[in-house]
Amino acid sequence: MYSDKVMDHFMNPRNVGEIENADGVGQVGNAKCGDIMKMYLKIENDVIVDAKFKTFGCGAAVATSSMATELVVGKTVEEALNITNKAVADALDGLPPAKMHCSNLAEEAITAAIEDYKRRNGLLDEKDECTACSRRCDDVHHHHMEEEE
Amino acid sequence: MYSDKVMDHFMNPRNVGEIENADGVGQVGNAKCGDIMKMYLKIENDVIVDAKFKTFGCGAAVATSSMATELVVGKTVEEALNITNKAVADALDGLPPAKMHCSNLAEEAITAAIEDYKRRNGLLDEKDECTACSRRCDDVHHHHMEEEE
Amino acid sequence: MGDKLIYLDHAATTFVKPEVVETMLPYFTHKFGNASSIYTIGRESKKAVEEARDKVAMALGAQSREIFFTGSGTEADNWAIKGVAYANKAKGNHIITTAIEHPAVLNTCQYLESEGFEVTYLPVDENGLVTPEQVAEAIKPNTILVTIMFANNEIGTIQPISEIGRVTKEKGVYLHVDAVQAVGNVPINVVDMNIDLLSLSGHKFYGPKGVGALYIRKGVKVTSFIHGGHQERGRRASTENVPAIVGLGKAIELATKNLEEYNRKLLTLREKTIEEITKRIPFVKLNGDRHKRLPGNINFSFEYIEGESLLLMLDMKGIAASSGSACTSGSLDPSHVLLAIGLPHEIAHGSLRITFGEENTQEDVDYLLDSLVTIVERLREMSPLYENVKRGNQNV
Amino acid sequence: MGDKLIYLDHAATTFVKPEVVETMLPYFTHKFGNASSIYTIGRESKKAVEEARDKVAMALGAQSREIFFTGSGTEADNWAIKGVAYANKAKGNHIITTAIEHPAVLNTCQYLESEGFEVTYLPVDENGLVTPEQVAEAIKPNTILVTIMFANNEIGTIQPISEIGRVTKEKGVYLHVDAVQAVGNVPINVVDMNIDLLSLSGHKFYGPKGVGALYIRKGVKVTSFIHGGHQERGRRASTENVPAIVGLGKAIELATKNLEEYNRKLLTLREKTIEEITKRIPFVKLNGDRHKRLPGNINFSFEYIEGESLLLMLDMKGIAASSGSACTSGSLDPSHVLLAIGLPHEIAHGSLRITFGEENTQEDVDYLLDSLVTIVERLREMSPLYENVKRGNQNV
Ligand SMILES: Cc1ncc(COP(=O)(O)O)c(C=O)c1O
Ligand SMILES: Cc1ncc(COP(=O)(O)O)c(C=O)c1O
Repeated sequence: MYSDKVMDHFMNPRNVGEIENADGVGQVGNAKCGDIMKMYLKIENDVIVDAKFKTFGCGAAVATSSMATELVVGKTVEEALNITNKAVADALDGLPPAKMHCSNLAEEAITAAIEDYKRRNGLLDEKDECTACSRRCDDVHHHHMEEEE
Repeated sequence: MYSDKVMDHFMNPRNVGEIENADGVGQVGNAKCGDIMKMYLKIENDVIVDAKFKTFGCGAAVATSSMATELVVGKTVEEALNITNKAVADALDGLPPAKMHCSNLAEEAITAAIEDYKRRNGLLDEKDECTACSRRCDDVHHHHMEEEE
Repeated sequence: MGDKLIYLDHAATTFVKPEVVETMLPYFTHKFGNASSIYTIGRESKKAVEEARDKVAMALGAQSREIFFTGSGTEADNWAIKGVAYANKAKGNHIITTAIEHPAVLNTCQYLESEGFEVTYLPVDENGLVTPEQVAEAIKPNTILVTIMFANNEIGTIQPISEIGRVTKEKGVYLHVDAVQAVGNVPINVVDMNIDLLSLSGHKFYGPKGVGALYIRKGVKVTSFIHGGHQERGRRASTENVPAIVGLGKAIELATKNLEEYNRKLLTLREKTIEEITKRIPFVKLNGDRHKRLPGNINFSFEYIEGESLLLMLDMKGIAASSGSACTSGSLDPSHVLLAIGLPHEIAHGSLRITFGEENTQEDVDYLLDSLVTIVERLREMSPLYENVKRGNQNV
Repeated sequence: MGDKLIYLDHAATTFVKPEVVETMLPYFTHKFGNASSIYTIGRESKKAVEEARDKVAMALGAQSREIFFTGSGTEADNWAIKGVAYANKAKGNHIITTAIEHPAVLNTCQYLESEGFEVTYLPVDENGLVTPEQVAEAIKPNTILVTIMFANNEIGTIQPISEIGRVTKEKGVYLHVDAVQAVGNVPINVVDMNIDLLSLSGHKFYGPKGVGALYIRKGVKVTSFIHGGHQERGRRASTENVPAIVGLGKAIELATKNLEEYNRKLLTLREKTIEEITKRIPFVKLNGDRHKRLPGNINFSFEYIEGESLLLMLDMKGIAASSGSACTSGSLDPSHVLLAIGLPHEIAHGSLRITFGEENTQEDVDYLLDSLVTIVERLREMSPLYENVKRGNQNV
């Protein structure tokens, strides 16, 4: 089911926790759907210097959260915004098809945290306001895709 | 499936053959249905002194023919007419339900041979004329009885 | 992880007992004859099949000719429900079931709805119980079938089948019981309980997978489901699966013989585990009836964590268990059973089912409990939902 | 009789090869996990199932995701035919098949007739063949399915499936092929042959009973037949029968690998037997096409005798074979196949089917021939129909 890399990031997740005075905090997902990711970023001079997360969710959700925090650290805010869900999944040696939505969640968590950072710093256009957080379960879940052919 | 007695009468049938100058010969069944019994009787002073048969048919048909010839010898004509299909089957330690029709055939073969004897000797009422020989296959076959409950 | 395996998912499937495998083996190799063939090795197969049928009948208090072998519990459910529906559609088109049936029943009912049948899904109480009164009230002049499971596969709740059987008998409506989880765990007598049709599956009581049986009380009108040759007295076609049928027969015989002792053993493990989890882990809830439940079944919700993560961590410790989380249910939603007993989605996602069996010991329970305490704590530490709890605010 | 067994009924069923049993065994005992469970032993089962699926796909030239495991060849036939019928009834309600299909197909078609579908049963010629032209002519605007067997189970006749596939493809009608007798005996490629659905069954090629598979070409519209859980990608519910599926995979792999050699071996036995029977026994007739037939299949009618008697006498000599006699067909009439190729009832009753396999030898053939000569003579001596023949009058 899961690659060794996913299992490693699930069993030994990097950067679990909170950042006390985070510069941006984003939470996506929803408990009803069974996954919530909360991402904390420390940003200095437009560069992400630390990232931590808390996740309620399945193995893939935890592993993508862990991987996402590893990927963003050291990147500029704009670089971080360009991290795609595919990049997160690839870095984990792939995810099972039914679990790809978890990598969406990671991408969205990064976006949400950065938006929070921008909002706090008055860098946000109205129209960029976070759209990721309000999705319904069936937007992100695609377990049955395969079966409905 | 078959009792040991049936198998014995099938593998070592008694009285197979023809009687040259038989006093009564009866043939019942029909090749289309897969079984024909031909019974030869030698009758002296109203007593059956010899019986032989030829049968085209399944194991039960052969065994019931064999048993029927054993049962009739030594009996009077009237006694022989009273031999029921159940008696033939019982003498063989029973028959599988799907094969009970074969014991009907044996009873009918006895009846037909005796009718022939009576006819030759002017002992037959018109109304007694053999009815056994003209049955259709599904009158005598009941393979599916069980299954159609 | 290593090779340690503490298997606590006997409701999902069981290993096949060595003595059952033993009885099956010759039928793969030298006793391989087709049970419908008339020569010696065919007749030997037939005899073995009929002996197995006798054993199943014996275990249920049925007659042998009322037992029909199938390829699975699911097939038995499909056959019973579709078979009664199509055979009795002149009489009516209404079927009654419950909201917490196995998908084998629920999806079959939904299929029949798409074919023009009307289905009532009875709600259950917070413990997963339906009442005979609910059934009686739901029966209408056009009702042809009530189909209710004996025991639930997730929360273990045992329904009042005898009482429901009295209702259906009185009202002249057929009663089908999915007893896949019950057979081998609870005493069943189809006559005393007025059951008209009953499904079972071999792999839930140490028999092989891929074989089940349907009990059809003599006289019940059911159309065939799998059409073809004249096997199973013309009612279920397919070359008889002799080894599996023989294995099913042996397994049900063993299960019936050992039932009391087995029950006692499982009950001890169950009670200890429920007690300890409740004592050692906060924010938990036992799902299913506290007492009217399968002797080996435990189902807990652990708030603030998600079931798949829990299972994976248990797996890394060599413990195999199951969950009603959406991630493991194969659907968008968490278990329909947990939702039907009133759990909110987020709590349903955090459920854990433990089902004990034959080989489990007190040590397994101790190991499970220690592992569970650590893992639940660890996952909660990782959970954004738990932050607020720790801050004394439980309204997340 | 004793313990001698010369098994000449491989079309009825085969023994399971030792190496196949070997691969199955662990999945009964320590690798017993439910393939839908997410923990380690569940994932191992899943992996085993997927490897078996790959092997079946490979053997047919299909993709793995086009293979669905079932509980038998009969279930695969039922699913294919009912599934296409119900899924496509908006398009039409006409199905084409042949008069000599297996009951798994024929009775399913008859059931569909009772449900309002229209079925054309194509007649066959005296060798049991249908032509692509017959199929083309029978196709109407409301035709949704053509279902034709690859090779006949009684007379071994092999149909021109490739040519029929060209017709159905051109006309845009689905083609289902019951290949239960063909798989493991004849090379098959579903893509080259334009087959849309194909049924197979494990126990015809030294795999286990109670497991089959349905190939469904990607894009073909088929409803589910067994409803329930989400196994087989949501299309065929029931806990995966892991040991049997693994055994099927191994068996099809072995069969495909050894196909040429196996064919050559069977052909030699077949040709020798046909030649000798024709030479040594009068009043016989070979049923089925002389050349377009399964390499291991022989079907003779022996005039003036009845098949069950013949089988029983062979059985007493330790020889297992089969017949189309009513007494062994389980119905009122002799084999529908023999009637369809034009045999009168009385000749059909006297048929004998011999199907060679893996373990048969030249000595088996010699023993069979000697036994057959004696037995046929003996039964004829006992037959009232033969009297006339001996008297020189063959018009009985
Ligand atoms: C209550 C219940 N019904 C039906 C089934 C289906 O049985 P099977 O998987 O053998 O088809 C199961 C188990 O899977 C079950 O627990
Ligand atoms: C041509 C054909 N189709 C279908 C079947 C049914 O297969 P099974 O008995 O495995 O269900 C058989 C054999 O019995 C067969 O020979």
